[in-house]
Amino acid sequence: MGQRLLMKGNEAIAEAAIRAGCFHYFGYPITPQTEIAHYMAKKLPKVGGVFLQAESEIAAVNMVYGAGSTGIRVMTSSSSPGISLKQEGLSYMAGSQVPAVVVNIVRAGPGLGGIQPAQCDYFQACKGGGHGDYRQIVLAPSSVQELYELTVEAFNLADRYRIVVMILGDGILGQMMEVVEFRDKEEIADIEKPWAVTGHGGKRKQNVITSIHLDPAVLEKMNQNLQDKYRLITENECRYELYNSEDAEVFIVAYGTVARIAKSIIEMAKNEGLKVGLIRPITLWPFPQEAFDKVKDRAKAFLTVEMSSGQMIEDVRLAVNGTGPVYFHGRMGGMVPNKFDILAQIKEIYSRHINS
Amino acid sequence: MGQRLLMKGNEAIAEAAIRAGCFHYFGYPITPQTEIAHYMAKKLPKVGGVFLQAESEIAAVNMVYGAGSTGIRVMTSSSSPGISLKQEGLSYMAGSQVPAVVVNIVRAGPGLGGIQPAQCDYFQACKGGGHGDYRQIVLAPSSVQELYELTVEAFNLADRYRIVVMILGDGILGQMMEVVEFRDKEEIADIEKPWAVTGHGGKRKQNVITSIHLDPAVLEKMNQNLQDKYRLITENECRYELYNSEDAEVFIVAYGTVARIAKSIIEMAKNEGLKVGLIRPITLWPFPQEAFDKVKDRAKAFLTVEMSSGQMIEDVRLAVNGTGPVYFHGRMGGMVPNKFDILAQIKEIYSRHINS
Amino acid sequence: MVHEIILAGFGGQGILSAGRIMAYAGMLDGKQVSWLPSYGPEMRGGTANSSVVISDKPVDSPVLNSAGSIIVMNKPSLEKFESWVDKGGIIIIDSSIVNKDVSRKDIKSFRIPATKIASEMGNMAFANIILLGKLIAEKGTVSVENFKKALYAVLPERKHNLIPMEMEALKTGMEYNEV
Amino acid sequence: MVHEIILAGFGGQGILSAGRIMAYAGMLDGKQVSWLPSYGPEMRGGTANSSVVISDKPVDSPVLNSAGSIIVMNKPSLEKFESWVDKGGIIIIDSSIVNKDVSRKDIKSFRIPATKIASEMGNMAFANIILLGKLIAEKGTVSVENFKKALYAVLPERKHNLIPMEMEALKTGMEYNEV
Amino acid sequence: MAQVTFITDKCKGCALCVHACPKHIIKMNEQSLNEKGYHPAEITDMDKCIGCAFCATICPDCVIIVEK
Amino acid sequence: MAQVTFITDKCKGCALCVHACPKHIIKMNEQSLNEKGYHPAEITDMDKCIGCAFCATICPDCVIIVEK
Amino acid sequence: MAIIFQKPKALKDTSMHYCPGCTHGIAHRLVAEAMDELNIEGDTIGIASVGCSYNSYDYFGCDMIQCPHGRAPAVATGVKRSNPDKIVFTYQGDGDLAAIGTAEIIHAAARGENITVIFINNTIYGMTSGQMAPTTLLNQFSTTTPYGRQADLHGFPIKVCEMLATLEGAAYIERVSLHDVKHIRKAKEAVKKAFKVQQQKKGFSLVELLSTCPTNWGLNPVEALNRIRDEMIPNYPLGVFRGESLEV
Amino acid sequence: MAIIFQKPKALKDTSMHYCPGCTHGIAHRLVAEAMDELNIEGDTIGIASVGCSYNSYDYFGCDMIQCPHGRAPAVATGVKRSNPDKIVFTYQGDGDLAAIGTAEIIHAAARGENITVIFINNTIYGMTSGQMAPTTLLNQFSTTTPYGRQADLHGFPIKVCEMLATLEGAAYIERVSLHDVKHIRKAKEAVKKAFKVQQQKKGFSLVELLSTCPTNWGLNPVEALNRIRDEMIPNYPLGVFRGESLEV
Ligand SMILES: Cc1ncc(C[n+]2csc(CCOP(=O)(O)OP(=O)(O)O)c2C)c(N)n1
Ligand SMILES: Cc1ncc(C[n+]2csc(CCOP(=O)(O)OP(=O)(O)O)c2C)c(N)n1
Ligand code: SF4
Ligand code: SF4
Ligand code: SF4
Ligand code: SF4
Ligand code: SF4
Ligand code: SF4
Ligand SMILES: [Mg+2]
Ligand SMILES: [Mg+2]
Repeated sequence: MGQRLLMKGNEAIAEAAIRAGCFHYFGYPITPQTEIAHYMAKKLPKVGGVFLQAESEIAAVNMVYGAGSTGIRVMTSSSSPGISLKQEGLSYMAGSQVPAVVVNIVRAGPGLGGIQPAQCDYFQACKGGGHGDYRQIVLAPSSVQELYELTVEAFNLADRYRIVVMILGDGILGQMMEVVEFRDKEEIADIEKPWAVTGHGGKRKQNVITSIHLDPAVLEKMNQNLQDKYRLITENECRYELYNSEDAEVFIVAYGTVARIAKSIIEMAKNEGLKVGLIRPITLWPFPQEAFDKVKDRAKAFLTVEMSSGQMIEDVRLAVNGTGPVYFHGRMGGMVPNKFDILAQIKEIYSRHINS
Repeated sequence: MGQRLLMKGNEAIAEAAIRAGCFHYFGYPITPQTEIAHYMAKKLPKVGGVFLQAESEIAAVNMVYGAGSTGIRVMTSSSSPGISLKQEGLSYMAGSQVPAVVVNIVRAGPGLGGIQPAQCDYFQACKGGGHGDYRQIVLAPSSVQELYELTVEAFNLADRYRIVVMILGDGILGQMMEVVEFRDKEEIADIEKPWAVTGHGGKRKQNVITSIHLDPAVLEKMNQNLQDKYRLITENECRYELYNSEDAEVFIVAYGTVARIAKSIIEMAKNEGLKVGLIRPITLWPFPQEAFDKVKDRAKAFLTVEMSSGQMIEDVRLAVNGTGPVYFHGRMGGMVPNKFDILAQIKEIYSRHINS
Repeated sequence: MVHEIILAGFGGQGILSAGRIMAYAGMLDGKQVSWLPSYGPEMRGGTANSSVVISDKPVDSPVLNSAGSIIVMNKPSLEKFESWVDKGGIIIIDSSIVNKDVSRKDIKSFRIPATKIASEMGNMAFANIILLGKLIAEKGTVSVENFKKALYAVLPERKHNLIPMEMEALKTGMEYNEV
Repeated sequence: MVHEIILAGFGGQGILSAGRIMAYAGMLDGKQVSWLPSYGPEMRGGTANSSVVISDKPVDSPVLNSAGSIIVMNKPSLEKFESWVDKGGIIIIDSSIVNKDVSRKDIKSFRIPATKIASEMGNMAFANIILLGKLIAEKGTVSVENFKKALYAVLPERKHNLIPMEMEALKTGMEYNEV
Repeated sequence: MAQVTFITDKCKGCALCVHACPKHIIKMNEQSLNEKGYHPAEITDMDKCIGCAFCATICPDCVIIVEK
Repeated sequence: MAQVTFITDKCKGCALCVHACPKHIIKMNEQSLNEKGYHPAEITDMDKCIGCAFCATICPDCVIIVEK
Repeated sequence: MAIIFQKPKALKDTSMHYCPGCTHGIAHRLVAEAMDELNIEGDTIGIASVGCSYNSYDYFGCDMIQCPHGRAPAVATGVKRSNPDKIVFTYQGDGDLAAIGTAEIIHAAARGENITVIFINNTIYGMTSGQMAPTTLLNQFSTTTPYGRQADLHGFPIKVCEMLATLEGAAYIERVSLHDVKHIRKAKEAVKKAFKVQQQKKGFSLVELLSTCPTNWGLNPVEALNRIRDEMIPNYPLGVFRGESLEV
Repeated sequence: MAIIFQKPKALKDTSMHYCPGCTHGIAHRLVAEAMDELNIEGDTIGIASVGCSYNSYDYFGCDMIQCPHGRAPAVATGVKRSNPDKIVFTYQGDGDLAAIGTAEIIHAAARGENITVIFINNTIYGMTSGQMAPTTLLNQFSTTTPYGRQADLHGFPIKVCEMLATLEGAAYIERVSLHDVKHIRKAKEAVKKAFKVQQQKKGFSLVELLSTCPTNWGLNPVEALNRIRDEMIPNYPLGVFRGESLEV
């Protein structure tokens, strides 16, 4: 391990991207993630890279589409309303298999909403904000250290699978400072990109990046290839953390910032003699079914905690598939779940399913 | 019943909207729904209405936002890529509770994709294409007659709940001609809109349409109100058709065009002694749980058929909640499910779960 | 009784309007009908087709995977749709454009030089009507009376003066016998 | 040992940087730390606050619903945060700006006219440091030595010449006793 | 004779009025803080006021009322 | 002496070449249909051709090759 | 004694959240004064955009809609087309109008949409803490041009009035400044004229107000006004770009 | 005998899908000829937009990207900024460039993005069957102006070259026509010049080609060319709007 720095989450993302070999950033300002752009604007010119403030989020995502089509590592970042505007572009990138990393530091919605932290873009990120049958890998870090590590990983995944990888954070993660320890050198997947459009130089056949196929049979085939790739990713890339899971009876399911709060609740619960574990999905798509399979025998109930009205809970219910009750605790609008409230709910669950 | 006409689906939507008192249409051309705009461009000026071709889908949805904010009935229509561009606007309309009707005549994606029919925008329509915790009512007609009737109903629902109602069709529904029978007079819900911005005229307090609340407690409250409304809609507005359900053992679940194909399969199956029923959700959101509850006791298996890689199937699995196997048959890219293929799959399901 | 019909050819040969006229006539006959065009840019220059269903019962699916009657007005369409004809069904071919014949033995095929005949009548655009004539003669899909009414309903007013000629073309098609 | 600290006041009073300095010093002390600002437009003109956690174990949640130590530099912040102080915890108030006192009896409160003292020292911007001095004196949150190093790390270079004065201010705060 | 009135609690201490006044009779009160936390502007010599309303015209916060 | 060659199967029968030719030696062949289904353009009197390439310049489909 | 200057009625009593010395407050007052003087507040629908003025409905008394970033002209179009007899205005910053909202403003102008646009050019994104705007001057520092705006990297400033003046639908386009009393008084006339143009159904009107952002410029409010005079006006010349001879 | 005219090498053999007589084919050839003559096909990355030319990569031999409707200039920017030594061009219709893509073209020009834009103005949305474009002439019929384009309802045509000419970043802007051989030859020079401007890193270049859409205009191909001459050119005057004196 190398340098230790006290760093804002947003800055850690930017620094991680540069360390991962991403020297091109296109973005449009929006709170609470603008520090990513500020950092890039300062640093990239110094390493021969390009920071460009686009005229809009739509232009930004399309610049990313163009740059990514040429085979370089490229990133954009935004927050909820801005990410909505990028949906068409993301669908195009999925269809033409252009790799890139997209950061969404989620704020409370809907509409202009607020700028406080939220997790209400889970559906958009994991199900389908854009049109068509496509997926993107969604990573949910829960500390500044993990923001750094998963950002580096995101670029490797993007290149390996020719896919968009979204980092789904929230305002707390973006704005907080923590100590982050940087590796001396990043492991950068060395992936050939024979498909990239870089000018054929008379040396190879024309490369074309496209997503349109007017013949439905051809378009279906293209979609089948995508689905095959998605299956492969689901098999290989599910990530999650099981915490205090050995003898737990009730499992909190939470990601990102909320998972941290969950950990403090688990401590509190222990003191009250309650056996509470945590399933923390790190990949939200693919959703880590395996984690649920592992605890199915001992889990008496699940409690999904989200800063939303209940979105991940659908994936939790699909993963549990009726084998146990799934409860929900949610806060919205930028409110952060309160550990005392959650503890109270756990006690209630205990009394209904375990101590009764 | 009144006039009988042989009409294209797209034209039926446009005519229905006018009959429902929608005299303002803002849109941007895209295949396969452009006939809606052509019809409006011809008819609206003759009834004192406004047809305006916007500079983009984003402008169109925001014109709808503006017009809807003044309390009038207003509509826009598009197809998949165009609907992706409208997501930010739809999230705003949800946040500030502006009613409107939005038509998506889905084409195959992702990206520019193709222009043939598809159902691959189910997730986007029903889960969350835009950012934030919001919902829109999603209606899935399966004939030109129903396109007409549900379009009229869409305006009533939109006004009643101050919500966006999306009509989710596909290229087949939009392009096909069928006989449609118009009522002599539409039942138009007569709903007061004291919230509309029309100029206070010095006679009442200022009205404001907004979705931003920087105080998270206020924004949470606003979100809770939305969630309350969504619950109410879920209780009151689920619509579905049960077809051949009395003694069926295997249920096809399908909507829109695909549900029609399902009906011909059910006939074919009957001839082979197979008892196949159909659950046809008409509201995709709220998803009609009740239909599943009604058949739970006799259903041995479900077969979800979609023109997608499998999107509604998640809602079907959530509705079935592990009480029975849920199979899938999907076509993508503009390919339409073939009844012989589906029949073969039903036979296989029969042999696995019923005749074994 | 269900009539499933596919019409296919080049864009510009009146493939789509031929289908609409049939559907309209079917409606006037009191039947349930559907008409579904292929659509989009491939129409221009490329091939076009439309599917018509005329039925006593509500039409389940407007999308056909096969049909009892198929009319083809160019070679690619013959190649594409020959296998779609139901066993015992018919295929009607504009032989002035398609020089190939069908190879299947389990269907009935008719070759009519419709474009040539229409040209001789003074308007190439009648070719589709001639072919429809044959279809009606063979299958009784719709009544001639309502076919005429359908022409008035479907064609734009500026073309109504041509309708007597079109009815003439229909008759020619109905009475045409291969030589 | 876990120190949970909230600092709150007007934007412009150095609320955010005070928090960062504490977090940085905690890191130098070898602790696990987190710092979380309130952010966004309400900072301007409105109130700002930041939460700092300094702990021997990994910091679970950077989001505080309560804290052992709270520093307030304006009236709205006192009103908002008085109830957040843990039982037995402390609240430190800039009494030159906030004329109200706390009503709770289960916490310790300190009133220091920090802005006034700072003005007298020639720079109103030292007020936050004076209050931190009191916090460190009462709670031993971080070492004075690392606090100084933190100043060098967190403040922009052009302000480094002020650091001796700031350390002076810190001492003043540490030694301040209510009269 | 003119009269200017400052709604002191609305003042944000920007001093634009100070610079706009042709008579140089407005100054910032460094002693007091208003409820927003700013040093408000105040008039030093009302008699010299000519009621030109320059101060009020440039004040971004409608702090100043001018009478004449 | 000049020579123009039509790649007849690429022709879409638009007749732009017919109108562009200063020598009026191109006409549409109404008798034949190419594989695209169009009446192709053809030259009527090659000897009159001056090799100006007007026809080729206006042809949107690169049907025409001109030699001289 | 009579009141010769006070808060216009169309501005509410609510104290504004803008930074000390920010000219957004002056611009608000000018719009409210126009509403008062033309007696149109009750018939007016304002469109708040996204920028520091996102909540201008807390200050203006008329009915208002808050809308997505950059889309105010489209929202205004929807309002006006369905309520042609109401007065509709947008209030937009330079990021909102000249960056993300470029297409919307140009097409509203090209359509000759009968609305009034109040355009605040402060050469910066105020709300999001000082990023480059399309109007940021060459060599100006911002959080996204930390080494100053360079033509070769960041392009040239866009002159909105000059660009819109090429569109036939634009009836009245003027650039004014808020840097001193004289110019504020001139600005007031321009704002009022823009509303009158709309009242008389003459088409699209836009007034660009050269404004300050002391906070993100790193200047005190007085220095900020001077910057308008010394740096902005030379680059953004004041004057009428369309509708010079328009009688209202 | 020597070949004096044949298909340029940078155009593939594939037969094009455009309607009979559509000048998209001519425009393609001009671009390919420029690539041939400057010998840049191997270094060129083309950006296909959404319109009838959505699949121009089936015809051009260079590497290409198909991109979302209107966003070609942004995609081109992404390509060029990461590959400054490659030649990048977009090929866009008037719906694509002047409606949905307004913001992207203006900002690419304002940034002086070193790319070349081939802009096909046929006063209509060809691909989607003949709707009004921003460039549709007054009184012109289209499927969305079935009673003719009216200024008061649908606004005025946008003159793209004139508008972009107000931007300092634009190095070379010219409008040419494809309606006869003489003008096609002139157009060819303009297209070539635009690429040369890019080769010499002088900044943004755009050539507007007045084009036909016989299908949606309801005219035969010859009548369509005449319409350019008789109706379009009077409204869209030919000439250089920026970079008149640019030496390349
Ligand atoms: C779609 C979207 N993108 C970005 C933002 C973030 N944002 C809010 S205000 C703003 C810029 C405001 O600048 P300007 O329009 O110049 O107004 P000012 O604050 O300077 O008055 C931005 C980028 C947003 N809210 N929505
Ligand atoms: C986001 C989006 N909106 C709309 C469309 C539909 N669409 C395809 S091409 C086109 C217009 C093309 O017109 P133009 O750019 O003038 O090109 P032309 O066909 O005339 O060459 C439109 C609106 C689309 N594909 N994507
Ligand atoms: S009215 Fe004029 S003279 Fe009087 S205080 Fe104001 S600016 Fe000064
Ligand atoms: S201009 Fe207004 S806000 Fe500024 S100091 Fe003067 S009175 Fe106060
Ligand atoms: S080269 Fe000239 S003369 Fe010869 S055919 Fe072509 S246009 Fe006519
Ligand atoms: S211009 Fe070309 S395509 Fe048109 S008729 Fe002549 S040869 Fe054929
Ligand atoms: S940030 Fe700038 S524009 Fe926004 S209120 Fe403050 S000074 Fe005004
Ligand atoms: S539709 Fe128009 S623009 Fe498109 S290919 Fe046909 S003629 Fe050309
Ligand atoms: Mg600004
Ligand atoms: Mg066009």
